[in-house]
Amino acid sequence: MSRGLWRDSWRRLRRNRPALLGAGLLLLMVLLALLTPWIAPFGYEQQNLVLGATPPSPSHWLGTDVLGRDMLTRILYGGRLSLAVGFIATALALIIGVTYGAVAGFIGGAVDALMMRLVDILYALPIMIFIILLMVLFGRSLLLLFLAIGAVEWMTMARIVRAQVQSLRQQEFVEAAVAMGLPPERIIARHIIPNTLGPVIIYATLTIPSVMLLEAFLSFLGLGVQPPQSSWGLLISQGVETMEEYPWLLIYPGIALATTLFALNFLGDGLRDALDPKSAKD
Amino acid sequence: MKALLFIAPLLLALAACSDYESNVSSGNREGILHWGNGAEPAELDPHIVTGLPEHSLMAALFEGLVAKNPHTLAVEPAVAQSWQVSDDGRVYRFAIRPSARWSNGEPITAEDFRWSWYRALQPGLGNPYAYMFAPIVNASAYASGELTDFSKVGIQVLDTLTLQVTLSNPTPFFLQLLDHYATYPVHRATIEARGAIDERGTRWTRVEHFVGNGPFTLKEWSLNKAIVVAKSLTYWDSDTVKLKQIVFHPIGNIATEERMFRAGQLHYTYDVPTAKIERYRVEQPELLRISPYLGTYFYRINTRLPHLQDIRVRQALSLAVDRESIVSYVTGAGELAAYTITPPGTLAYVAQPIAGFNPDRARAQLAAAGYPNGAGFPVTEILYNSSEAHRKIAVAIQQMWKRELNIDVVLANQDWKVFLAAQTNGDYQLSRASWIGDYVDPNSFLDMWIEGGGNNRTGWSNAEFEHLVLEVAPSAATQAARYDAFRRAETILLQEAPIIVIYTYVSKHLIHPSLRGFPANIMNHPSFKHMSLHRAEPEI
Amino acid sequence: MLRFILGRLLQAIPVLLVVITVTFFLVHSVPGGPFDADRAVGPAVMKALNSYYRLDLPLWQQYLHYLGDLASGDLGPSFKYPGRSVGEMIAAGLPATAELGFYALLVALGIGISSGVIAALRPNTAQDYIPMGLAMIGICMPAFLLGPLLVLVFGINLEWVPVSGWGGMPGDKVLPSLTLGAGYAAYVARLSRGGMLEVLSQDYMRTARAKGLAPWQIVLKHGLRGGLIPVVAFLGPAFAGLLTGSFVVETLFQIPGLGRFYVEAAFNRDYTMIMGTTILFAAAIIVFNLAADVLASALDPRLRQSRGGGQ
Amino acid sequence: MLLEVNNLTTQFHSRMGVVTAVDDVSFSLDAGQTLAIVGESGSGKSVCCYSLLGLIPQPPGKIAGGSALFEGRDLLAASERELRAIRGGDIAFIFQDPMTSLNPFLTIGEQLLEPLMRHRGINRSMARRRALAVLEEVGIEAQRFSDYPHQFSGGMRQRVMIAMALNVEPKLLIADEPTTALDVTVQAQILDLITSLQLRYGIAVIFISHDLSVVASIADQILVMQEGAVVERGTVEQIFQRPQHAYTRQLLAAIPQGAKTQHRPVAEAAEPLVRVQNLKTYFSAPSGGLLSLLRRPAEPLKAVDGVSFTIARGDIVGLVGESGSGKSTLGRSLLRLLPVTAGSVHFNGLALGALNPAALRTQRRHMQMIFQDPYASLNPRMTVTQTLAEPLLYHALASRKNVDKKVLTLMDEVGLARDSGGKYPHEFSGGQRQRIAIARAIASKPAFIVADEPVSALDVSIQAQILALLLELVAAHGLSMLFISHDLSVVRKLCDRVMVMHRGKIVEQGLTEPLYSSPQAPYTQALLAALPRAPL
Repeated sequence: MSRGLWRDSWRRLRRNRPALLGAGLLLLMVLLALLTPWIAPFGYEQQNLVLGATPPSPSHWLGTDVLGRDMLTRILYGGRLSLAVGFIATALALIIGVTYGAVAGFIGGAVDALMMRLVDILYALPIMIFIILLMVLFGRSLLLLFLAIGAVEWMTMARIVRAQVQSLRQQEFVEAAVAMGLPPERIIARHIIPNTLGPVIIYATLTIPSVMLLEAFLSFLGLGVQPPQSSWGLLISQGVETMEEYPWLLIYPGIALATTLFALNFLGDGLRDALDPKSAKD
Repeated sequence: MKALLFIAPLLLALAACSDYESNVSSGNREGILHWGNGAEPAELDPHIVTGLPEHSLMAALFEGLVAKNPHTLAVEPAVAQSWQVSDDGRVYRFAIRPSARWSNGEPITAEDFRWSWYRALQPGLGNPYAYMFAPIVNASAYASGELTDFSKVGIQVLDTLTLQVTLSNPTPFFLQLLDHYATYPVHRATIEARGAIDERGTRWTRVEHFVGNGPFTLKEWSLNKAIVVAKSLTYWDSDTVKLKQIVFHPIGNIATEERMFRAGQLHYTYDVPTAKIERYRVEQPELLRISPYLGTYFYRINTRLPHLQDIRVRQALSLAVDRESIVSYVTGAGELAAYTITPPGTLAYVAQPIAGFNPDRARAQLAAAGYPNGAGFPVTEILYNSSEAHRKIAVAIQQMWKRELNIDVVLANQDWKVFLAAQTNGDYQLSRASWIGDYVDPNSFLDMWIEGGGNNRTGWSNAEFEHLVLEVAPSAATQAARYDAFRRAETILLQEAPIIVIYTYVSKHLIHPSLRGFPANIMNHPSFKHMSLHRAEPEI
Repeated sequence: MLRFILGRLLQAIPVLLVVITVTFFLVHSVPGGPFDADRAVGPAVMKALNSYYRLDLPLWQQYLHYLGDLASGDLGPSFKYPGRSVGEMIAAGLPATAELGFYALLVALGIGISSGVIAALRPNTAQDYIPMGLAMIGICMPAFLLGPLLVLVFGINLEWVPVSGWGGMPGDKVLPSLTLGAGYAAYVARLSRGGMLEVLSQDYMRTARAKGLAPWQIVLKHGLRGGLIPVVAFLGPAFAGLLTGSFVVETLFQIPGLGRFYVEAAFNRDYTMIMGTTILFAAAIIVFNLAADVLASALDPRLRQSRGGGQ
Repeated sequence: MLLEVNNLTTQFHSRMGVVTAVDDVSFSLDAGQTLAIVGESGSGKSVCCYSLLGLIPQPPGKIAGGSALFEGRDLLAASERELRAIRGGDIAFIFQDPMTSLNPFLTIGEQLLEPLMRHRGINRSMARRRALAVLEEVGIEAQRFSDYPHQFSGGMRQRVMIAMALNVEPKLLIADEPTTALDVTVQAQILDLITSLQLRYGIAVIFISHDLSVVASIADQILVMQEGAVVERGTVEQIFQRPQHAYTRQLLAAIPQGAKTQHRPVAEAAEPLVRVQNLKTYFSAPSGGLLSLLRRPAEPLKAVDGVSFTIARGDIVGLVGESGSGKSTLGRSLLRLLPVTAGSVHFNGLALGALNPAALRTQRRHMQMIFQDPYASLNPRMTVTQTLAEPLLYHALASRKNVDKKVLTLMDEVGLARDSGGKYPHEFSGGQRQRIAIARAIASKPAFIVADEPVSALDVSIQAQILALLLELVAAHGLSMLFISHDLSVVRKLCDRVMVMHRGKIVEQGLTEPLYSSPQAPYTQALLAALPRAPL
């Protein structure tokens, strides 16, 4: 991935308005998440039992939850966690999935069949038990949660990359690289993987939301995020229970999640077009 | 334009089927009660099951020697028409009601009960409530397998309709035990046709084989969908039974159950989401029923740990808990702050409450124990099983101890089974716990704190306490003397504080006004035979 | 084609065997047994239960017993529901889950493909962003949010449809299918949009236009078959995923399905049920991936040749 | 007059500004006549025809002016609905690449029925009988009606396209380079087929091509186009004998004619650079993973079936044959890019088969390959500099410091502008991309190069430049080359010796001129006879 490619992709990306909008929004979210400890108006555990759930007010811009905690703070801290889960788990899935898929796709034959059967096996293992076991053996840590979710998502990525690599392998520039005497690992790294970026980016922008929702599902069952920490998914699932009584507990985290996912979607499309020199119309 | 092409049919389909009739309206017309039952029952065999969903089903399908009065929970004759108790209170002689019949029409005899209790005590069967028969002579020995000759157990058949039971000690609450489903009779022929006496999973409880002796009999059982029981024509008291059928809905998610209730699918809900209680209390109070329940929520303290062995530390922790603010702000369903392990209203038994919220005395005790202003007090962990309710309480207490005692507490949330295993093996510091009474008597809350007791798990024991509960109380001449022994024992327990009692449970349900004959009681015991449905009530 | 299917099924056997073995030892290594209960169970009772369910034997013996029973088609008794066998419970739950999954896929394909195709006709214009935006909602609104919302609006306020049950009352299948399907609609929409864009740029579409065919004929008759190949590849794992994914919808709408067994078994440490559902799920993945490949070769005749079909 | 086009102008509006693809073009055509439009890629010859029927994508493209009267009606003013009635009905099309112009998902029968039912309102069974008859006419057996496109060869598919076009008895047939992608023998058959059908049905034909020699045999009128404008028009005889415009002359000169000029004495070195003995490369039928071990292996495809030859140092050997003859498989097998079934290849006396992978990789430096599709053979995400620097750095022929300088010298050698180092493959024309590929091949200073159809995807004039470059490099670096091609006239111009391959075997080999003047093998004779004769 030479300097040249990034410079040109950035030049193309700058021209794609929706992608820029997406990038801007995402940057805003990430920035807010990083600055949370300094900009959060209240401590994330700070309760005010007497207050309870109150609608948005000057003192609490986004209202308070059932335990009287400030929703704006909860959403900021929740964002930190959701984005972390989203990016780290997806990055993990990306790294393992792309390498695994590229190797399986490139080598082909019996090795490929074996690697794909292994993926089938991993797909079938019950993730619930797997995650409970991890929680119990290594205790409760967020990093563990990210690893567990990442370990569940990479299989689909591997399958997509494998299909992509199998078609790339027939391309003549790969044959030319072989003819040049380059070893397989160098061919995979410099010629195969950079050309799988298109679909990988698209699928990554789909993986991040599904990872966030998987985390919400696990937290809903008590296996994911440990209160008092929270995530957007958990805030939404708790907000649903009091949807009619305290609608703001659901609406604001919902908006935060929705904007991030839309931003991701547009940015993903923009990135895919930018990284694919052929599609640039200029 | 094209999108409409696809969405339109979906909307039409939705509108087209709005002509369905809600369960409540059809139920009221046909006398069918729709009962939210919480979860799919593990089994319908009274000698195997535990848990509340199974409790309601047993109450409909079976009946013991005695029953509970729905209002006062006092003991009433049921299959036993009458009974005499010997002067020393150790020998009970029950007269079986001649009109008592099994659901297949056969008469119920004393031998049926002898055999049923013989089965209930089979070591191989693994009956979790075998200890219900503990007061009976040699019953526990037989259940644990030490004794193999059942004839030595104090259960004799005098004649076809007379059953005599001999206890090792006079046990005033023994009659209440006979209302528990572990003591219900089962139909011998049906069971032995399907397998050995102590064999599980023989499916004798399936609809096609089932024989029971309760006011209702099993009509339909589809997994995770519904269990339907119909009025039993052979039941001796079938005239008082007004309902034609009861449909038990196994709804795991209480939010789903609340929505079904609002859509008119249920007459009665198993539970109510805490978040909705305030809204019902304000807008539709007549639907909401919250009443005290024979159960206490408390924290177990692992007294084996060095920094928790000192009684003053445990008392300090207890004193620093502001129970009133917890029940008014955190639990939110109108629970009662608990200062004793036995719930108030346990049939005129009044325990000696511990001191209330007293931060100064708490700090003094902690300082006396060598941790002035919390200095040097190791970080302590509260363990609880994953649920939002437990977490809120734990967080509230964590903050109280931080504010009052300046000690650091961390929270650990574990999956249910891991939580149980941790408690049983004692690898916890503080752990959330609760106990629901099996019968309305202080003994049900006190007999577990004996050394090495299965349900103790705190590592605490006290000779004086065990002497009072195991020897003095059972042999007390009068009820008053017995209660006095329990009171002194409970005071020791609460003072030494291996546990921190927090609040007394309440049972909370949504009940449709058309359902009558189900008064609130501390055991939340449903007596279906007294219930009825009245159409006059307006739809909610 | 038959030889290809047989080949894939033969390959499935070792995969299943490994899944069973790994899951068996994984499940038994998690602390907390099936009979641990809040009410401490007496030692005598615990001993009786363990011997009844053969838990007192060494693990590898239990494993051999389990394989023996499995060979004869017996998935063993459920620990949590003594009167029931795992096979019986799965058989009771499967129809509802399968039916729910099927309707959900219909919804996903209906919404997904239509918005994908409409979006692909004019990429990067309003006609592209609006349908794709609608489909994206499926991802932002998880089932545990969309379900209650639909119930509130259509069930309780408008009373158009029942709020729960499956098959008991007319129209009670509409909301659950919508809730479960919406989640997948977004994926189908993006995949069909990508597939259609790819196909619309092919030369043979120009040939179709040169034949003077009507636009809808060009898109639907010539474009759709090629455009849906990526969607078909996605259907395999997706349909298998429905088996577990339906847990949330089944609890929200009180549907007597299989999803709840899959999740609750893990919490109850119901070993045989976990094994049973895992084997079912593994078999489902293998079958549905195979079905997706067969469907793909049905759609794309070029694939048939490499799979022994064709001439 | 069937078709009269006046001052047709078509423009493309992109972010970079307006590009005039067709600039004030006029021509006319009568029934039964054949008009050939000749020009290189980018000359607007196709766009001009597509504009007539609105087949160019409207948002970027726009018809800026002119008129096109077809039987009195102005096509440019017609509504989309009216155009649809004519497209595929009165005016039919055939496209260049048969491989991608047929819908792979539908049977050819289904695709044949469509125009009939759409334009002639015939019901399905009537249309089916009509279609079967047309298939016979173009030489395809009736029972292949429900086969799929991928089951036909390139030539057969082009016949299906022709059947599809003629099925509705159009008045005008527009053929856009119908034979460019075909072998020379198949090309001859297709041309005969078109002319015979034209005479029988009196159809007017517009034949678009970039190869003057192809249109010479069938066109009545020829139009030469360059950058969107018509530079010359006239009969075949006028264009070939008295070309007026410099560009026309340049096109004519680029047609490879006559024998190879500079003959270099071929030194019979003791040890030939490349010695091939009884080389076999079979492909077993694709099978299902592990199962293939159990069942009887299906009949293998014998791509290269026992081939022996030698290539001396400095020698350029031509390898000719039709598509499917196994020539590119042979080329790849030489370099071990494909698993070889049997036989041996000695390079510089070294048996390649015996080398372990690592040793083979170091040997690869000395033997390189140039591919047919210049675009597919370059990594789209690497700039020119990176593509050329990779071999230099990997084989330590340059250090980090002087690699840039070496890359620039390479670019000079192949005639690439020095400032284009930072560009990507898609920013170059076909010819320039091939120059990059050639530069990459010679970067590692190889002794032997396999060139697999290096120029067949290029325009005639650019073809000539690349061939000249290759000759120059062979001379400068003393390279020896195996030149694989289906174009006999190009091989004649370039190679010292020639081998003719048919169905995996070499049917004849020898010095170029003797083989061309007196071919021995019947297959070689048929090949040479099919060559279109330009009336020079």
